[in-house]
Amino acid sequence: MTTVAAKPATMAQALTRALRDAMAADPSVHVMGEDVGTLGGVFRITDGLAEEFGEDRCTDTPLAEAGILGTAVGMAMYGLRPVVEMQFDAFAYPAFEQLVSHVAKMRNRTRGRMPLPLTIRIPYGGGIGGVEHHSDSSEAYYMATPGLHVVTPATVPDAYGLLRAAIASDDPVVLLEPKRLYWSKDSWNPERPSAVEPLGRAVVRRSGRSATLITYGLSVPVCMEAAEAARAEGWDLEVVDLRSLVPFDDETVCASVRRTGRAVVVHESGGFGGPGGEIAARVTERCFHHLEAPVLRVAGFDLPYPPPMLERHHLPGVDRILDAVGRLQWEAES
Amino acid sequence: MTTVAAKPATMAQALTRALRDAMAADPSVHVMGEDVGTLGGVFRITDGLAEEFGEDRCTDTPLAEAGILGTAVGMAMYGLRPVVEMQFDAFAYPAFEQLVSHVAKMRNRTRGRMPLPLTIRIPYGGGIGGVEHHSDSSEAYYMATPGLHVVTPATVPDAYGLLRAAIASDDPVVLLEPKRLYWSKDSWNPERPSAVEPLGRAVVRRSGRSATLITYGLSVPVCMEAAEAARAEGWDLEVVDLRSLVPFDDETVCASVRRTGRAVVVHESGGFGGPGGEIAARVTERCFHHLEAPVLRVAGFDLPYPPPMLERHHLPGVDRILDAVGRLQWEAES
Amino acid sequence: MTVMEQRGAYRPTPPPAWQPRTDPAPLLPDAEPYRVLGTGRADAADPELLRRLYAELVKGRRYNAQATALTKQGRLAVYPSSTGQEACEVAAALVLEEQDWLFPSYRDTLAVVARGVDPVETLTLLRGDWHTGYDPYEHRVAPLSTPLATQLPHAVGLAHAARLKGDDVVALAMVGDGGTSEGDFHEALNFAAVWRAPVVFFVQNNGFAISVPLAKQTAAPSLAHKAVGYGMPGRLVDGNDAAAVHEVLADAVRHARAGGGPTLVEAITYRVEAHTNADDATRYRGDAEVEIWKGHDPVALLEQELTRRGLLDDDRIAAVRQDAETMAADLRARMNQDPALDPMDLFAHVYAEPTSQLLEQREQLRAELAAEAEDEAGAGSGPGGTQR
Amino acid sequence: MTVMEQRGAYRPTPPPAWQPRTDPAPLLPDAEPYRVLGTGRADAADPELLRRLYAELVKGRRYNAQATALTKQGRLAVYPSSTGQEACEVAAALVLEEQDWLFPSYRDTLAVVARGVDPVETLTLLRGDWHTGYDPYEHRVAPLSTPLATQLPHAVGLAHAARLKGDDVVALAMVGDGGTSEGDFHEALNFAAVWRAPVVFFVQNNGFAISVPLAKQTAAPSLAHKAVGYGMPGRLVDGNDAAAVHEVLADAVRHARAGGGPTLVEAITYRVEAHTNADDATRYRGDAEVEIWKGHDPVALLEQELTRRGLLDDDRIAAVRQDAETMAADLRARMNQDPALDPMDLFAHVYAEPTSQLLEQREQLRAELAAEAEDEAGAGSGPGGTQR
Ligand SMILES: Cc1ncc(C[n+]2csc(CCOP(=O)(O)OP(=O)(O)O)c2C)c(N)n1
Ligand SMILES: Cc1ncc(C[n+]2csc(CCOP(=O)(O)OP(=O)(O)O)c2C)c(N)n1
Ligand SMILES: [Mg+2]
Ligand SMILES: [Mg+2]
Repeated sequence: MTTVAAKPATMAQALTRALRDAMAADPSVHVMGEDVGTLGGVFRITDGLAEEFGEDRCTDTPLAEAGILGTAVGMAMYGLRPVVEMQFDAFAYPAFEQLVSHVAKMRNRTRGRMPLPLTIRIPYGGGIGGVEHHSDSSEAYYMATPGLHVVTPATVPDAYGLLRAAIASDDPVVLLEPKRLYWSKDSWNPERPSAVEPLGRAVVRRSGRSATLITYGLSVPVCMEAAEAARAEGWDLEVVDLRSLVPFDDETVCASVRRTGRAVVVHESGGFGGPGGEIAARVTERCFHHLEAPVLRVAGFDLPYPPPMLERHHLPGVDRILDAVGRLQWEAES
Repeated sequence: MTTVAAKPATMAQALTRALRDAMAADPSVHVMGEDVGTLGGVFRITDGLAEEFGEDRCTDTPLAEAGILGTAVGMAMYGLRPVVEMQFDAFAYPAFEQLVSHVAKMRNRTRGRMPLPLTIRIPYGGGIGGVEHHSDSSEAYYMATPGLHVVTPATVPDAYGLLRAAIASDDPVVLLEPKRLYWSKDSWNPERPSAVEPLGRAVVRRSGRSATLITYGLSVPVCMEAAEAARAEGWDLEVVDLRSLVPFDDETVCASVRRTGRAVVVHESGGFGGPGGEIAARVTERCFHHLEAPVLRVAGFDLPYPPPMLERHHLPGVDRILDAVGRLQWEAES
Repeated sequence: MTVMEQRGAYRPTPPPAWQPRTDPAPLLPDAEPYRVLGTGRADAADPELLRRLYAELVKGRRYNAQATALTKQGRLAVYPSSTGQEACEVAAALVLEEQDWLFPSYRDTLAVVARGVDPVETLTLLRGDWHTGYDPYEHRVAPLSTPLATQLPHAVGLAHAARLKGDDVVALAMVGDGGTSEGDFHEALNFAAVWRAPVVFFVQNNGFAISVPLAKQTAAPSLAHKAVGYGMPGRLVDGNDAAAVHEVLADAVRHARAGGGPTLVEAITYRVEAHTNADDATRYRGDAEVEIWKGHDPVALLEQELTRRGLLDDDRIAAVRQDAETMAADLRARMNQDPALDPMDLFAHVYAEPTSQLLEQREQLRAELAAEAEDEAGAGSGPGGTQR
Repeated sequence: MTVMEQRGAYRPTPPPAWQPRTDPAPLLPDAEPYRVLGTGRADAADPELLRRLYAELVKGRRYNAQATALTKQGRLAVYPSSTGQEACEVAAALVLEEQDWLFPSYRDTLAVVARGVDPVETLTLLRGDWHTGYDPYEHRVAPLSTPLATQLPHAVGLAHAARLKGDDVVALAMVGDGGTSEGDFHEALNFAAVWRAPVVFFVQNNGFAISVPLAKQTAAPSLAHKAVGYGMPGRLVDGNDAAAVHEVLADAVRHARAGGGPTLVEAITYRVEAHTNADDATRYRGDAEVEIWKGHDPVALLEQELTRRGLLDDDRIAAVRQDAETMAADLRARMNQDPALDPMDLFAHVYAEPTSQLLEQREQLRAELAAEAEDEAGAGSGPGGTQR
């Protein structure tokens, strides 16, 4: 038995590999979207799939997102497992009615008889110097839509695991792909990919005792960096990577907050009406008497995503996170 | 000078009156949507307007919501003030891309040169025995979209005032009309309609000292009823009607919570990812040391809106509100 | 693969050698709606088919009347009647093979029933019970679609999937004249044509979208003319002529089954009743118009023809009507029973497995209901109970 | 008002008397793309117009090259070139009157520039600065639209509003072949036709939507054939023949101005460069195809014709090229200056008045920037500073 060493791989590679493995394992898995075939997608996540599995399994669709998702619904009704790529976050909006009124509701309105095993891949978030409509963080919309799973990886192995789990799920899953991290590398063995994660489990990325940073996707590396920097200030921060926004892993999150007594929620999406409100509220409901300070939020400003030359001011960075940690009423300690 | 007495009027009548007065006052106000002309709208809110102002001012459009909102954007670009009617909450979803990518952003992306004075009227919420897709509470989607104002009246005078203010605003306003309250009556003098409310102000509907119910729209009357019922339990509840979700009146809300020390957020929209998370989180951030208990939420369950025969189980009612009030850790008092 | 190797006839050579990808001429609909009854073509129609259509039309008319009556008795929350459109509804159902799929819009409960679905299950949504009473897979009927035109891409996807699997399945998708204005109509037809999916798009042009007449909906010569813009054939048919509708749909189904791709069929018909029982049609149209259309009634038309050809006698008419009455009586009786609903079902089908959040909420509701039941039991135990 | 009194020719009488609402025949596009240059029609073309078009084409070609070069120097974040499509871009701009409106898609910066907008302001979005550099009202040019086809209903609404106000305004809206698949395309054309809005829909069919060739986008005989389904005329034109594009668009603008309603124009052209500088076109198409199209170059075509008619001599060519170089040098120089951006502007235009939430956030950013500046100032004060 030869042992293959783990090598650095990018998140993009892991996603491609997940699609390939899923398609090889199950002939009912079909990839579809704009430019996913011949081109391999604008981010090359579907690279090589049309060649390997044929254009009927990896299909360049006409340019119409509602049509893409709507036909994928029909394919799922017939027992296929479509994996839809939305080219960018903001270009998923035309499919919103199909998503909310059908994808999210079909299982429920048919009392379980017509489940829709659909995966919807959406590259999201900013920090890539993109022009307008190419950097939205739209997770609040999906979180507020019961019937959808909403997950987002922050690491290379999770990208593989969550995508496999999404495709394997009998429910529709919105997989938010942190596009800024597509080219981030991790040590990962593509020959022995990590086990498929069950959807809905958060993970403690870094243990600490002073306070908990609750975060996901794009903001996980930023929080890890902030936790490192915080050591200089004498704070030992715990970082919880949610991985799944729906369902929400109350257990892992609350266990951490009960331990540390303080928490900051960090995400790139706009603050007002964003995921952080839900997270802060439910943590507070569940851990009120363990809290030394209110759960604070560090998020994007409440603006349309700004032009690239100004985006660094918008994005939650290490300083802003440390600033929030500093406002966690440490005076009370002494 | 003759004095006209205030008489009972329905919210529907007040809305119709607001449209008529706005159209009479300003020839650039145009009403458009499905069935708004000859029929006067399925809820008759636009009744008589086509007759009075002509079909060019109150227009039956083709059946296409993205087209309705998209053409309204163009009309607003040319200096008109379109008032768009979406027939039901769930039928606004086809227009989501126009709403998020253009309506909400146009002022910002043109640096203020191309404001869009648009009003989007959306009847929302359940409790009317409607079949699927006719009872959604979609405010979370709009709240999470910077650039939109989001308002919702709970009383007859507010319906008039907020609609006039929305039309007068130079920004796009989503006016969520609580369809279950269309036929609720208030004493109101249509000959001397209330002053146009400025957008963004909450109001204390009932003063109390024990705890604050923070609510809006459809849930305001339910909270008022709950506050009455709570007297029997010895609780004196304050009820804050937000009226405007965006912008949010932190001042009024926090003043109340600081006074009472306890709060419950009540709305019909699903709890997870719903408006209550934002509200609870921001109140907690601002009033932490005044809170005797975590801010609790009473909301719809996290389901696709249920069929009419089961909707009463879904809707937040008096009992569920009182139950939440009971969980506000009163033991700590004694 | 470069564009030159693509299927289809697109040529990247510059315009001097430009060629249309398909010849538009055969795609254009006839200038007049196709008719059979009352024309020379009637004699060629299969008597058995005509008789079957007749029986279904009569039953369909009765079904519409019964369902409307149920709204008055509060047994249906709302009912959009297809009275006057029975020929379309019935033909759409009868034209399909068992393995085919029907994609109805919210008005098409009659087509669903004619396909074999239990009328009570068909009306489950409209009575306010669970959303879709019937199992879509039992008779291969998609759930009734309320958001207009959104069912059309579903039909395309399903038909496409079946074709990829090598199955002999055709999908017939129904939509109203108003629904053709939605973006989903456009996208569905385009996908279907590009994929050559075995779909038939069936538009019932009944003159109105609630109150909005066709003239405010489109300026097209006909809705069938939209077909040419997608590269599929368009057919125009008299929607009150059951034989004609059946023939045109059968042609389209055969064409799809043979791999010829989709067809757009427009049937010219009329909504004789108001939009639903909640609508007041007098606000937007006059009686005179309705009367004209009643003079071109689908049931009467077919009855006339059958009688002319000696295919129908009084006995047969009586038998057909008796069948319809039996169906109506059964429907009435069963709809008069309150359905048994379990509030706990609210949480059962949101996901394959309820999330921990839903489990919490289920427990909350369970506790509330238990407390309620206790209160009631107490109250029910007479004046000595715990009544407050 | 009943349906019978509606405008339009819809007749509620039953099918026996059915009439199409408009005659479809005149709506159908020519079988071949319309051409002028190199045909007998060329002699009739106005020499002044041809010369003007030529000068703009040369400038446009140079502009495209310069903008592409700026991406390599990191001065533009991204540039979607219209090289090969200059005839369409330039004709679209030149055909409009001052009071008319242009609705460009993201690729149409050349049309915007040709309409008179400062090239630096036109490229503001693409350089990563504020979203729309130019004031839309100054030259009546809507912001470049990135979400495909969404600008089309805007054009319809604006044109409709102008008509309601009695103003003489035509809107010309540009979209790509890929964009015609979106629901917004369908809805916009339908609204325009029903409202008889003075709009010209101008599709540049350049063969690709990023990597997706037309054959995967549509099965229609031509995109212009879609017009008939809306009841508007469709026109097909050789998009590399500037004289032909100008003539066809001018006809359509005139028709709209006269109250005749919208027209759909499809220009057959080719995207010679990759989708954007970030795209690798070799992944989906071969050089041979590109070469064929380079043989039908819009600039060369017009130059040939002008030379043949003796309307162009070497001096004139040199002068035109000099003009183009001057424009390019100016563009280069000005794009090489860093724009001055104020982060506080982030909060200035979200609403007419910033909300209290935005004011709080603005203060937060202001404080952060002040702290940063202080740090830097400290750092800048040399080794004795507060550098950490
Ligand atoms: C997306 C969407 N918008 C609006 C509605 C509300 N609505 C229900 S039926 C109807 C009219 C439909 O007209 P048509 O398509 O002609 O079908 P018909 O009712 O005539 O059968 C409207 C506007 C809806 N159901 N879905
Ligand atoms: C709604 C939407 N979906 C997807 C995209 C991403 N996208 C940008 S350009 C493009 C291709 C456009 O093709 P076409 O309309 O033919 O215009 P061209 O690029 O050829 O000028 C795509 C898919 C987008 N901008 N908007
Ligand atoms: Mg209709
Ligand atoms: Mg193109």
